[in-house]
Formats: sequence, structure tokens, C-alpha cells
Amino acid sequence: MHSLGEVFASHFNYIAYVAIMMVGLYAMAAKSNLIKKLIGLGIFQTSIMLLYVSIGAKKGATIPILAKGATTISPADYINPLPHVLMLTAIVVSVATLGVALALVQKIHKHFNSIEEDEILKELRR
Amino acid sequence: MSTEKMTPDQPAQACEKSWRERPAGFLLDTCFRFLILFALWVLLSGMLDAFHLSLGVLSSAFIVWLSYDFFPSELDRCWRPLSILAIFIFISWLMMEIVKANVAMLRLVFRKDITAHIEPDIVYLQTRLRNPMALTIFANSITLTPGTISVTINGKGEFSVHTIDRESAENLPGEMERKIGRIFGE
Amino acid sequence: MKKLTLAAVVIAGLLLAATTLDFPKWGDPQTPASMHVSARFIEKSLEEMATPNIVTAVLGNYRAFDTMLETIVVFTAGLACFFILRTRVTRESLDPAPSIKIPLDLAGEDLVVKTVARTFIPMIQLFGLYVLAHGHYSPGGGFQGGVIFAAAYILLAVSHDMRTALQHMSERATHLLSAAGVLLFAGIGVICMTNGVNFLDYGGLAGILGMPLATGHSFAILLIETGVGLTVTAALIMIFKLLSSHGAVQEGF
Amino acid sequence: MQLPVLTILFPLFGAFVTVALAWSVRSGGRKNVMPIAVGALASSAACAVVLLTQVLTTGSQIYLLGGWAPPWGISLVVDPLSALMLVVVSVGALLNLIAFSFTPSKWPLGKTPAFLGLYLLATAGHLGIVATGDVFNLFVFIEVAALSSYALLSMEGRRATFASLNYLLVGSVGASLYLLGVGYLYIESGSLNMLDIASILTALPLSTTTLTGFAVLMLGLWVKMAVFPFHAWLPAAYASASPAASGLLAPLTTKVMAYVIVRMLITVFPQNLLAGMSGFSSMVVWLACVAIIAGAIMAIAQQDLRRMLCFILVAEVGYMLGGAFLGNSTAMTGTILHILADAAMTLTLFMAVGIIIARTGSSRIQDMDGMFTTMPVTMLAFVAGALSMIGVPPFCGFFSKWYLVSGALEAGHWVFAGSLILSSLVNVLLFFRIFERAFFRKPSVAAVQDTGDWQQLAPLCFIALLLPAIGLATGGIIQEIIQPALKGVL
Repeated sequence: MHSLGEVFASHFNYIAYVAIMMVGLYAMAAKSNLIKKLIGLGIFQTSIMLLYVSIGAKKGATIPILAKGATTISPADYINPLPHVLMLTAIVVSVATLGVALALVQKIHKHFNSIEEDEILKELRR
Repeated sequence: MSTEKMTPDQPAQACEKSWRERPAGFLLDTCFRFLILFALWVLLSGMLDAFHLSLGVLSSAFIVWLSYDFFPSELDRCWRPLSILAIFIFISWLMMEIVKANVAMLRLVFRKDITAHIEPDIVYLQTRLRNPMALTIFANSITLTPGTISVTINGKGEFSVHTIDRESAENLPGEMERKIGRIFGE
Repeated sequence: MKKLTLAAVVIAGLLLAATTLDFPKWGDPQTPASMHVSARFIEKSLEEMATPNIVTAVLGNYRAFDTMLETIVVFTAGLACFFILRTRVTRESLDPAPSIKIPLDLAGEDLVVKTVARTFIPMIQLFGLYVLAHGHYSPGGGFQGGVIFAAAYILLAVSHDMRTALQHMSERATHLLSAAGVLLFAGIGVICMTNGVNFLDYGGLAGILGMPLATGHSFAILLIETGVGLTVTAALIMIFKLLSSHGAVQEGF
Repeated sequence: MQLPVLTILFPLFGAFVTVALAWSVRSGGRKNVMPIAVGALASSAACAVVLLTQVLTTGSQIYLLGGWAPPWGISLVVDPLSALMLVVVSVGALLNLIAFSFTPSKWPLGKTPAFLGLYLLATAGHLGIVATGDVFNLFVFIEVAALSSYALLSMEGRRATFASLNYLLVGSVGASLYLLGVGYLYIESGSLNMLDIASILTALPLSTTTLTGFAVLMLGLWVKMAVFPFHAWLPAAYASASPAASGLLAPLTTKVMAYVIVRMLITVFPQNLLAGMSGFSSMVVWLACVAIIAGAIMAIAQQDLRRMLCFILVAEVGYMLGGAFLGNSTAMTGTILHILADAAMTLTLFMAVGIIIARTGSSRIQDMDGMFTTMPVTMLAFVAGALSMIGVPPFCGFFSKWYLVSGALEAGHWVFAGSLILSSLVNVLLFFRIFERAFFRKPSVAAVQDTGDWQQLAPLCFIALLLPAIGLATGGIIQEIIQPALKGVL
């Protein structure tokens, strides 16, 4: 059985992603301010991007741009490009979601004059 | 200023308008803009094959066309050899001034009776410079020089400068104004 | 209630963290993720599409359909913000024609900011195009270039005002450009189809243009990146304008 | 040969052209956008129908995007099941758009092209989710569909805007969880193609990573599908949105997500997975029972027709979820049949209610007095949808429920069968309460006569007539479409 420290050293990226994800989830669940909820959503999505990018890491490898005049290309020399590609798409998606969300929050503020969820719910029940 | 009704949609027309406004020397100005941008491209790119250079030419030409009136027109006048000389003189002089002011500041900071010597104040200045680029360079040079910070500027050349002691602002606008004026031919 | 949430979140986190112990070690080059699909990308991309940046090669070619949809997501976001926020769409505000153009050099108190912004905007734009064009050789590409290009216009709006920004990039222009970008991207796919191959198979385009296959792929990647850049620029400017003016897209906020 | 991608490309290009035309031509462009949108959807529906006939005669098609072979590139996989779903999505979107194409005059000026663009993008997103054979591509399609849905659902009033933001928050978390699950699968298999993942995972021993990935992915899909504890966004968003938007999204979104769950179960995950975690499966079936009963109970409490339908929808989601996880082929057949049937009957009901709202401006149950005399055609279609929802024999709802109940009995899960029958009884109560009002009470003085506007009524009648037709064709559908899909799986 490996020692706890060893496991931590070889899995710190996964532990970091879980910790960040839970911060985001807590912000989304516990905060009443809509903007804070959106920030929580952003943290939540970012943690998944971190997980993906950390999957792509290889010890001793460099960025996935082939050196000039490289004749023999060995996959072990370059980090995995696929997670980067996927996360580029995911980042764009999360930016787009954030834009739409901010537009909705702004419209809510126009209607309710508040961005606190509990105040809006009170107003809606009336 | 023309009150001609223009379609705001196409930047093309906005550019055409500003091109029409500058009949004299506009070809030279365009070349100047293009060359500056193209030099920047080559510097960034570092790839000197035909394909990338032609992309650079296209991009620079596109930006000149798209953003013709962003490019500060004051810079057009720096194209003369005299101005280029003045720019070099000004930069080297400013470096020296910055070093000198740094030393003065150091001396001030390490004095035992520092409180007796610093005398923060706001000084109001009037320069004869009028064009925005010259004023901007002037304001930024003042801020770059230790001991003084430019607080407000307006288009009429009225400055307010915060100084840490009396000596810092003694020779403002003075020499600096003259040297900047020479660049822009003012 | 908050304590309950916190407890639930912590428990979920611990459970999730426990499952990660099964994962491969960090930086292990022998994982399935690094061995299976990605190895072929690293080995073949230069040969197949003359693009040393493997991320661009995968993004623009092997998984170009994803990238097209990503661009469409951005287009959707711009359209959605317009749909949600835009107020009082009248004929006049759709085609705003401010009769007086404010000269850029009429600077007031914020002279330094305006002059510096004015000097740097063309250079930022050029940098955006540089990033777009050099995605094959260095980190960069359509999305990054488009964001930088949009930032130049946002800088204009922040340092000057909304009206000046609108004069240089009107609402109509942003909508047309965002549609043009996705049309360019998807259109290239359709042009490839006319040559009898599948959607987005750049071999078709290379055949039409009479280029060698790898060069054709590389060229097509540049074209689609341009499409991505157009849409991203326009959509981001659109979203910025709508959000910063509460949907009115005019000066005064 | 190019049909799979054309089915998706038509609505996409329709959206681009709609936006471009609206902003390029001074006045004429804005008037032509509606025919373009209808044309794009009609072409897409035609492609889907042709594709279905092709697939049924010559077998499944795999379309390689960019010409790259599957594990490296993205492919669209059209087998009989996904071809059928393509037809459902495209035809549903087309009928709903035709039925509501009269409303633009009520929409804010200048926003019609944007509405149509978003409508087409949402349709294209749902089509792509159904057709794609790549798990990450599916995520991107989910986001295309979701982003346009958020905007479409926010249109009417302040309640709708707030509900839409809640939907956005919940939906983004759901999609992110799905993405996380995909990440786990990628760590385990190194691939993103569904068939490739399936073959790799089958060869490997079942690991914690696969199981967690499966659980997280399913959780994400349940959130998007509005399974009971995560259902709150659905009634809020669909009941307050404009009729045209909820008429598109209520029938499609949950059903397409149910399809994704079925697809994951029968294609992606190894067969020993569900067998290996029978505890998880039985928990899901219990959850489905709770969802069915909770949906039925909450539906009784509603005073608003659309809210009531939304809660019935929550119960229906429970049917599909439970059937998918019961673990025998009869129940899975029932689930797939119910996806089809529920899409058709939800479309009928939401379209009918939408027309009622557009005519009378209200969807409260107490305002429905005498509606059989004032709006006979609409009410007849409503009755057809309702009878199907209850499960009266010639209508399609009966057959899918029959298979679900027999699947439950086969698995010995009496509670699931019982809650299914209970919720059907509740549906009887709910709908006959409405029929009683609409048939026996006198219409109020200000009631509107149902003028025979063929544009609204023709699509409604078409889909209403389709309900018994699908029911009668059940045998053929099972033989041609569902059995090949389930062959060798369950």
C-alpha cells in the first residue's frame, strides 16, 4: 500500500479539481446573489477544464507544437493535444453561457430591481 | 466638419470620408501607417517566407483601411528627418533626466530629516503644446520622472502636476516642452 | 440551511476525491488517454496537413465539426443576448445614422487615455490578425485572434464612448459579420461537398484549388480560422454593447 | 449519401441566412424570414424521412465528417433508432413553427428574425444530439440546443426571465457533469467515439473510473432531463414561456435527453456494467417511481393548464427513466416507444394549449368553460392528446405503457408497475375535470370563436391524427426499429 503522501503527490491534480469544483458548487447552492451564483458556475466549469488539461500532461514532454525540422516524431515528447482542443471548445461554450446569463440577470434586474434570489421569489409570490 | 449624412454601418465609408478630408499628403501618410504596421508584423512573426509576408501585407493594408482615423495623425508629421533626430535627442535626454531625478529622490529618501525636506504640492502649468500626442508624451514623461506625477491635463495645455518637493518641478515645462515641441514641429 | 449545503458539498467532494485514487498518476506518459487517439494526432498531423501546431491541426481538421459548432455557440450567444436584452427596436435604432461624426482627436480631460488608446488600437488589431494567422506555428488561432480584435473595439468604447464605437462597428455590421463568419466556416464545408467528398473534408477544397493535399488542408484551416475569428469578434462586440448599454445600444449609459 | 449531415445543415444554414438577411436588406428581408425558416425545417424533415426509409432498407449509415475514420474524426451514426428520432425532432419542430407562424405580429418588433434564428439553432442542436456518434460532440450539441432554449424561454414576461436563468444555472451544471463523465470515460479509454469507447471498455475489467464516469454522466443527463429531485426548472421554464417556444422545447428536450440515456445504455457502456451495479439500477427505478408519483400529485394541485401538463411531463420522465433501467428488453422497448409517443402527445397538448392561449390569452383551467362550443377543433385535438396521455387503446400512449408495465412485471418490480397505473388514473382525473368544464359549462360571454385558420389547425390536426396512427403502427416500429437496436444488448 502506498503511503498517503505518495498518493497525494501523484494525484494532487485530481484532488485540486475536486476541491475547486466543490467551491463552485457551494457558491451556486448557498449564495442568494445571482451574480455570485454565476461566479460559482464559472468556478465549477473551470474545475472540469483543469481536470481535462491535467489528463494531457506527460512528464518530460513539451507543448504540442512540433519543433522545426523534427524528423522523428515520438508521441512521448509532446503532451497530449486532444484535451487542450476539447477544453478550448469548452471554454468558448462557458464564455457564451456566461454572456447569455449576464444578459438574463440584467433583464431580471430591470424587472425586479434586485438580483437577490430571495427578494425576487418574494416579489414573484406576491 | 462636414454634416454629410453617412451610413454608420460600413467602416469603409467612414474611412473614405477621412481619406477625402486629407487630400494633401495622404498617400505618404498611408504609406507611413502601413510601414509601421508591417514592421510590427515582421517583428512579431519572424517568418520570412512569401506566404506569411503576403499575409502580413494583407493584414497591414486591411488595418490601415479599417482604422485609418485611429492612427494619430500627429505622428504623420514625425516622418521628417528632423523629427526623427528630435525623437532620439528627446529619448536620450529623458533617460538622463530620469536617472538624475532618481538620484535626487534617493538622496531625499535617505536623509535623516526627510520630513523637513518633502513638501508635497500641486503645481499648475501652462504649455504651448496643443496637439494631443505631444501633450500625452509630455504628461507621461512628467509621470515617468521620479518626484512628479501629472494629475490632470486638458486640450488647452493646462496641466496640474503633483510634486514631492520644490525642486522636482522647478524646470517644468521648460526644456522638456521645447524638446517635445521640436518633434512635432510646434 | 447553509450548513446543510456545506455538509452535502463536502461529502460529495470526498466521495468524488475517493474515486480519483483509481486514476493514472499525474504526468504518466503510458495512460490510455495519451496512447490511443492522441498518439496518431502527434505522429501524423504534420504529414497530413503541414501544421506543426498539433492543437490547431486537431481543432481545425480532425475535429473541425466541433469547432464549427463552437463557433455556432458563440453566434447563438450573440443572437441570444440580442433577443433577451435589446429594447425598443425601431426602424431608426436598427439603422442609426448619426449625422455628425465626432472627430477622434477632440479630446477632453481624459486626453492621455484617449490618445494612448488611439495609438494602440491599430496595433492591437494587427496583433489579433497575427495571432489568427500564426495559429499553425504557435499558440493562437481564430478564437484567440477574434477575442483580441474585439478587445480593440471594446477599448475604443471604454476610452471614448459608445457612439464612437458604434460609428466604427455598428450594430448591423456586427450582426452581419457574425453571420458571415459561420457562413464562411460552414460554406467551406459545403464547397468541399460539391467535389463529391464529405462535409468539411478539405481534400475537396484542395482538389478544386489544385493544391497539394497537405497544403490544401493547411490553407483550409486558415480559412475556417478566419471564419471563427469573424464570428467571435462580432459576437463579443455585440454582447459587450448590449450588456454595457442595458440593451439600448446607444450612448447615454 | 450526404443526408445525415444535410439534415443538420439545413436548419443551421437557415439560421445564418435568417440573421444575415434580416440585417442586410432594408425592408424586404425581414418579411421573408418566415418562409426561409419553414423551408429550412421542411428540407430537414424531408431529409430525415428519406434517411429513415434508406436506413430501413439498406441498414445503418456512418457519416465521417471531414473524411476521418471514427476514432480520430467525428462521425454521425444513423441507425434505425436515431433516424426515427431525427424524423420526430424535425417534423415536430416544423409542425410547431407552422402552427405559431401567425404570432410574430405580437412579438417585439425586429426580434422575429432573431427568434427564428434561435428556433432553428435549437432544432439543429437537438438533431445533432440524436445523430452524433461522438460523446464530446454531443456535449457541444447539447450546449447549442441549450443556449438557444434559454433565450427562447425567456421571452414572455418577468416570470419567464427568472425561470430561464434558473434553467440556465441548472442546465449548465447538468451539461458540465455530462462533460465530467465524458472526461472519466476518456481517462479510462482514451477515445471519444461511442463505438470505440464501447469496444475498449468491454475488453477492460470494470473499474471505479468507469463506474463513477457512468454515474456522473447519468446524473448530468438526469438534470437536463428534469428527473424528480432536479425537476424544478421544467415547470417554471415551460409554463411561463411563450407558446411557440414551449411548444418546441417541451416535447423535444426531455425526450432527446431520454434518447441519450438509452443510447448510452445500449451503445456506449459495456453490458456487464448494469449487471455489475444492480444496486444502482434498482435505486434508479425507485427514483423513477418517486418521480412518477410526485409528478402526478403535483399535477393535481395546479390551476393552470400548462403547469399541469408540465408536471405530467415530470411523471412521464419517470416512466422513461424507470423503463430504461429495469434491465429487460420489454421495458427498454417500452421506453423507446414512450419516447416516441410522449414526443407526439406532448406536442399535441402543448400546441393545443398554445393555440388556446394565443386565442383567449389565458391558460387557467377555470377559463375553459364551454370551450368545446367555442373552439371545437382545437379541443378535439386536445382530447386526442389527453386520451393518449391517459393510455386509451388505439392511441400510442397505451402501447408504450403496456410494454413498460409488462417489463416491470417481468422484472418483478411491482411498485413501478403500480405507480405507472396510479399516475394513469390521476391523468384520467385531471383530464376529465377539464373535459367536464369545457363540455358542460356555458362559455363566458367574451369567449372567442375558433375561426378556421388552417395554418394553426392543420398541423394540430395532423399530429392529433398521428397519435392513433403511431399506436396502430407499434408492431412495425418494434420489429423494424427497436428490435434491431436492442439486438444483442438486453
